[in-house]
Amino acid sequence: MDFRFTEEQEMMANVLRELLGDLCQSSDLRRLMESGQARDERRWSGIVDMGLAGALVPESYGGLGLKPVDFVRIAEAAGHACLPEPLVENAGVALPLLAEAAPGNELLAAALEGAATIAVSHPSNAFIADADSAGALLLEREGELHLVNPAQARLERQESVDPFRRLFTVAFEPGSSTRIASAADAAPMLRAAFDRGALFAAAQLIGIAQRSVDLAVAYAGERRQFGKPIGSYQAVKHRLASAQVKIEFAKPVVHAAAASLPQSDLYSAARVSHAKLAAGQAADDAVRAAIQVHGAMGYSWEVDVHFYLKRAIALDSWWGTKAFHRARVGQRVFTGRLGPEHTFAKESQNA
Amino acid sequence: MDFRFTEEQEMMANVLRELLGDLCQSSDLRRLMESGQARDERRWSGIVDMGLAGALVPESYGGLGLKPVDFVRIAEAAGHACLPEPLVENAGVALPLLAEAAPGNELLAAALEGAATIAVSHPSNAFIADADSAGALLLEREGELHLVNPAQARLERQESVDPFRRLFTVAFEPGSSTRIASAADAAPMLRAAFDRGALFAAAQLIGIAQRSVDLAVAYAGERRQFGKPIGSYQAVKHRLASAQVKIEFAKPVVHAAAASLPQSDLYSAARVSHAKLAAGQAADDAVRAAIQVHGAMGYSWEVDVHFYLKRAIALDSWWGTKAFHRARVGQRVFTGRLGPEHTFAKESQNA
Amino acid sequence: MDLHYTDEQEAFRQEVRTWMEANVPSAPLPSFDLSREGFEAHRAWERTLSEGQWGMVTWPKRYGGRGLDLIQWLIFEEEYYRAQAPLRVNQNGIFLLGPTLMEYGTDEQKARFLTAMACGDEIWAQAWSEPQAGSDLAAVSSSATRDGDDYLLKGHKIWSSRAVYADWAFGLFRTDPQSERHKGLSLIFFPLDAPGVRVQPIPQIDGETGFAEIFLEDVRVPAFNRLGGEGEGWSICMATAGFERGLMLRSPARFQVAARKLVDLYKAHENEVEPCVQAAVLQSWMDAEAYALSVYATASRLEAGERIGAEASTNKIFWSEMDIAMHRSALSILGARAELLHSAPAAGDVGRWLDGYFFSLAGPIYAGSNEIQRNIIAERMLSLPRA
Amino acid sequence: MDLHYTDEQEAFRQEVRTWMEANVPSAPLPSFDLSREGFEAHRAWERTLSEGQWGMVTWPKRYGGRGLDLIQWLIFEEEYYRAQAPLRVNQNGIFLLGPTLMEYGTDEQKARFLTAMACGDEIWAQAWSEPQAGSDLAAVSSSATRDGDDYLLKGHKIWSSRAVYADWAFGLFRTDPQSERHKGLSLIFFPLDAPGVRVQPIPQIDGETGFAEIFLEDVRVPAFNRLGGEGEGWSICMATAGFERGLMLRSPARFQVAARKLVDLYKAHENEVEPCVQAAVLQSWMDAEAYALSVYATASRLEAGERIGAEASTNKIFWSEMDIAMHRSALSILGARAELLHSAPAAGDVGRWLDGYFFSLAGPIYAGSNEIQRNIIAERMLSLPRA
Repeated sequence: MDFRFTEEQEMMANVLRELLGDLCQSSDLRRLMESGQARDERRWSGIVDMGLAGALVPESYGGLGLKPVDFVRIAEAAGHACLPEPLVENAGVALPLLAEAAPGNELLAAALEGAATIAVSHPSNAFIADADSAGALLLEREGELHLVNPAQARLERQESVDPFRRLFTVAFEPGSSTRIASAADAAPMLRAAFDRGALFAAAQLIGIAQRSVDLAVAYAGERRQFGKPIGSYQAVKHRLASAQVKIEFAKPVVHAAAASLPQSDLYSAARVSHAKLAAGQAADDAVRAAIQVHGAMGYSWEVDVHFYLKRAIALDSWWGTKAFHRARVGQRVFTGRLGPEHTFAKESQNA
Repeated sequence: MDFRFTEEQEMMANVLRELLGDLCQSSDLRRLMESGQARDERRWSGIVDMGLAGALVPESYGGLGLKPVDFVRIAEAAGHACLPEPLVENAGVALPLLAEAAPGNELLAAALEGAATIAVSHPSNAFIADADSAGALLLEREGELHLVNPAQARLERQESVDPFRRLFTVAFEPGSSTRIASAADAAPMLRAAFDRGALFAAAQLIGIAQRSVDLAVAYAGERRQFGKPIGSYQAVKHRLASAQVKIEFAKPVVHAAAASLPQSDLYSAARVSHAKLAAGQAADDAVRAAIQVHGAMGYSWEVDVHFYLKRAIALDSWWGTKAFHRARVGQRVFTGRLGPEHTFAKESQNA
Repeated sequence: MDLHYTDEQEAFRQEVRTWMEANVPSAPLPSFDLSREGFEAHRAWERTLSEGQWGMVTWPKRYGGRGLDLIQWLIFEEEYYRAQAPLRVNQNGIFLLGPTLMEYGTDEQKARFLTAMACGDEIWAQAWSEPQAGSDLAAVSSSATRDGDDYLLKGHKIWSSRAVYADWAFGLFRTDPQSERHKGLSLIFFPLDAPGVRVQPIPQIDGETGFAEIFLEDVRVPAFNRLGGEGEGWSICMATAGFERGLMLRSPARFQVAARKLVDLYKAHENEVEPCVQAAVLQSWMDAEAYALSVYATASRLEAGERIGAEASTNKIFWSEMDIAMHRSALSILGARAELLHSAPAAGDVGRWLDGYFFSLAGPIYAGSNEIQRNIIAERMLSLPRA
Repeated sequence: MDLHYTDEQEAFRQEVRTWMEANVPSAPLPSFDLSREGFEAHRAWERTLSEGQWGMVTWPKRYGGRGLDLIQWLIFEEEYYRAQAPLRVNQNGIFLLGPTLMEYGTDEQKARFLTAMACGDEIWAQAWSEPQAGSDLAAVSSSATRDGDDYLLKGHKIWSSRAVYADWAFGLFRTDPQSERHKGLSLIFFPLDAPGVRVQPIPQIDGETGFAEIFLEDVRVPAFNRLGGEGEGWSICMATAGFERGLMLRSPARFQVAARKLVDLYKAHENEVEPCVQAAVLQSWMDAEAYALSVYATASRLEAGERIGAEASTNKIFWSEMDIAMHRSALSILGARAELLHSAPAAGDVGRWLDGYFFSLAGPIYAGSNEIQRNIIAERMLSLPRA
């Protein structure tokens, strides 16, 4: 029992944070948004050069062979920077799914090199993200898994409030040439993909929450009203402290969910759901606190807070609505065993 | 359209407030509690001398013939003083019910003189209050209404956390000698009695809420920490301000519910339910704020706040649980007509 | 207490309803904050209102009103929102400045400004805040220097609603350069097309531009444009803020209509959402009703000669927090579609809930932040000691 | 990150479980705050624990402990609460004073006090607050005047938990009469039966008397009873407060067991309650789990040599607010029976939820009010400017 990240895990997240600190500043985000392009190539190749595209792909297939717990802080960093590129969806969900379903597919190699990204649809999501810039689409249809060339699919853009999210609905002709896994084979893969999706969405929400508090703290230390920095008023202090408390008690849930994900039973699935709910709540509190602390500035386009507000809204129902996740926690609570001795238990231990 | 109380209405409530200001102080409450007695005879006769026992009984039967809107501020004053005596239940619910069901009964005359109180049971309440000190019990059984001599009923005391609430379960033998209204006759009377009960409970909760804020404000102005009165800190100010806002927006609902009660349709019933919910929420916020502002003192027996905390808990499910009242609001919202032009509407106008 | 409308009030309601049904544009007008075209369409609507004598029913007839009381105003507002009539582009004028002018203006000022305001010929922006004076309004530093019969205005205003396209603005200026805080301020009007005025739109969170910065460089206005005495700006401004937060800024009908729409949205998706959402929807309806009842109570007291007090602050807190809660409930019903712009093909009935949510988040900030309102309630209503 | 117990840890859990099953009294003990009898029954339980070497498993063996790490302590606590073993009457000693003594005491002091503390021979009360020094602890005015090898203690302490029946108390005293605020304070122990000590129980909201006032009139204690140097009381006390709020005051198992009971209560009444209650029950379970996970993370860091920081304050806020929410959910399930005392004939399964609710309301007040904790988080963790 050791509830700490390893030095390697911390280091990899730090390297990414530093990279994004350089290449994903407010001005970078705004430039990308104005260009209308899907990604910043310099930033994206920096991420690919770290080997992160294949982070969760087994080493035998050319990836880094990392585990969810190794990737969770990376997803946090992506949230913290409001990263526009599909690092989390591509590396955290799609590539490991492709590697599992079709390890020999040549697209996997291309994706590991960063030459292409894979976009993934899932029954739990109403839309598919970043499909227009993807090299291939991983699509579920009647339980089967298909790998589809975007040119052979009809994509319809569904504009999200998040200026960096490129959502689409997709129509395509499923056939034996596109099918890469039968419904029976695909089911466990899709389940695992869903839990990775929800977990890393939760991790991004932690990053969003912390960045929102960070922005508010910085502003509250500078902005003066009635002769004092507004951060010296209890109303501001207490609201930000409360937001930070929410973050502090969402983080260990997200981290525990990452560590127990490979367990893939009801207990670990419920932990993922708990993580998504707790991180979503933390992000919601934090972005609203940040807007209030910024006053009218928080309602302006000029300040970055609204990027985080919008991303938090978008991720709130992405990879499972609150209703879905609360129901899954309910299933665990009402059918599983409760009490302090079961905090880290597996479902099978209690069967 | 004039949403104000008349001078007479304000005056009667003021007279009661002054009486209770004299005779229902903290020391009076504590003395009564230690004595174990049901009521303070001096205080009770002061109330009876105001004619309040018969406030809602028609003048033709010897009462004051007042309407609910005339009594609502009196019930607020009873809550504000944490009055132990059954003014609200006796005068607000039981006597008008008895007058309606059995206007010629000799007990009514005795009750109007204050020689006896009437305790009332209702299917919505699990218990009957003040039955041991009552001259008669008004009891519902299979829809019928019975008037029972307490000596012929078996009362079992059910101790409430509120030291001034005397709750009982009651068993008795219903018969033609006790029956005063058939089920068909009793139904509308019991419905009206319930709405009066819920309305005046709401009014008491307003009084409880306001008194809690008053106590907290007084303490916060005196108690000093870190060289300043604690009431000068924003954390204290804002919590009490929030509690006061809740009160300010519960009051007009309670008052409107009182004014529209005689309408006795779904719209007026839903307004009563709204009043109960809003006043309960205001009281809950206010008593908890008062405890927090008092610090450790708020947790002590010495300070009066706990009397209000307990009364608020007791009234929370008295004359209908939150679930019941929310369901009734739901019925009005999902079957009635909505929008600003229906604020003061009757159900029949919209049929 | 009499909670029934008189026959006269019922007749008045019918009159408003009939007129609205005949005159409210069938299609929503384009936003008045996004284009000159949208702004002018709203100005045209103000003129239509004014022609029907509906510009501001509480104003005296000589200024284009009908001399009606506040209960009638509430009835008018109810029918206005029921008819889903356009937002009032001249809100700053008719609801904020107008009542203040009525109280503090000279007869000449009233004649000059009120009629043009009521008929939509002159649309007003407010110019309260400055970069260093937001919640702390007494920190304004823009100056008005007397020069003969004129003032020369200099400074930098921000968060001025409607200023991009409006004709006139009113704001606080320091007429005594030696003064500090709330002393030495005057309330002065200036035309937004005067030489030396530069207006810079501020893109807001949803990309719209309802606010602007105003840069003033030796803008010459006659002293006639000063409302009240020199140095009396603060107390007049506080009266205006009372109106703004108090009764007229957010009429209850707005929220009652929103609550009705929320109930409709809930009914359409009842089977998809968590059971808890129902309680939230009912709470929104109850809150909107409570707000309406409270405003009727206040209006009754004002009609009886009382003055508005701390209700101004309690109202501001209540409606702004209710507005957020209402929109959050709507978004939770919309689920995965909540993030879609209403222009997205799959948006379905997402409507304007997301835009409304963003706007609601500004509610606890503008017109005096809710932190300031809570201070006011604590200190003035509860008499808690000042910090 | 490894979230599996080692075989050794699993074996340890089994060992605790076996011992608890054999030794925990089958009937609950009478309250230690209501009678001498209840107090002594709890002292007897402390002795039983101590005989099993379970008094304080993290303490060194020479003081009656087992020298185990914090993860093992958490496992011990989990089994302790799972077994519904009695509350620890000596909590002030073993969880607050003990660790501080271990860090700041001389060998002689440790030998004198720790063993007697661990075995239940000496039960401790705390004596922090004074009438004018609650949240503002630096305002203490009780004095300790040096007189040869002794101190003479004088003053008035309040809200001293356990002081009615305990043997010893520790508190802050002003050893430098010229000093102000947090300077010149020393942490001193005194026997509660010493001449000049008068203890006055304080009836609390539920009629129990867990707190007391202590009046000290020239109470003579040897200078040996001072922990740390003269004038170092404040910094030592802050370390103690860190422990109190941080890790040991409220072990997660307590809330996880409460959450389990809440789930059971909900299941028993599922068909009677509003659907929203389910979400609240699930939230309580999630919060209790989150608190447990967080404490495991903190314990892991502490075992790796880090020191406890602002977690102390975030923990305090989180568990105290969770505790209130949990009890409110229970009361809402109980509905009309929520107001009944558990002695009422119709009480049914109301259990101790109402008592627990009252106690939970004190959570945001004691051990440093939550207002103070939020200040600490804002200033020390977020580096916001001081007022």
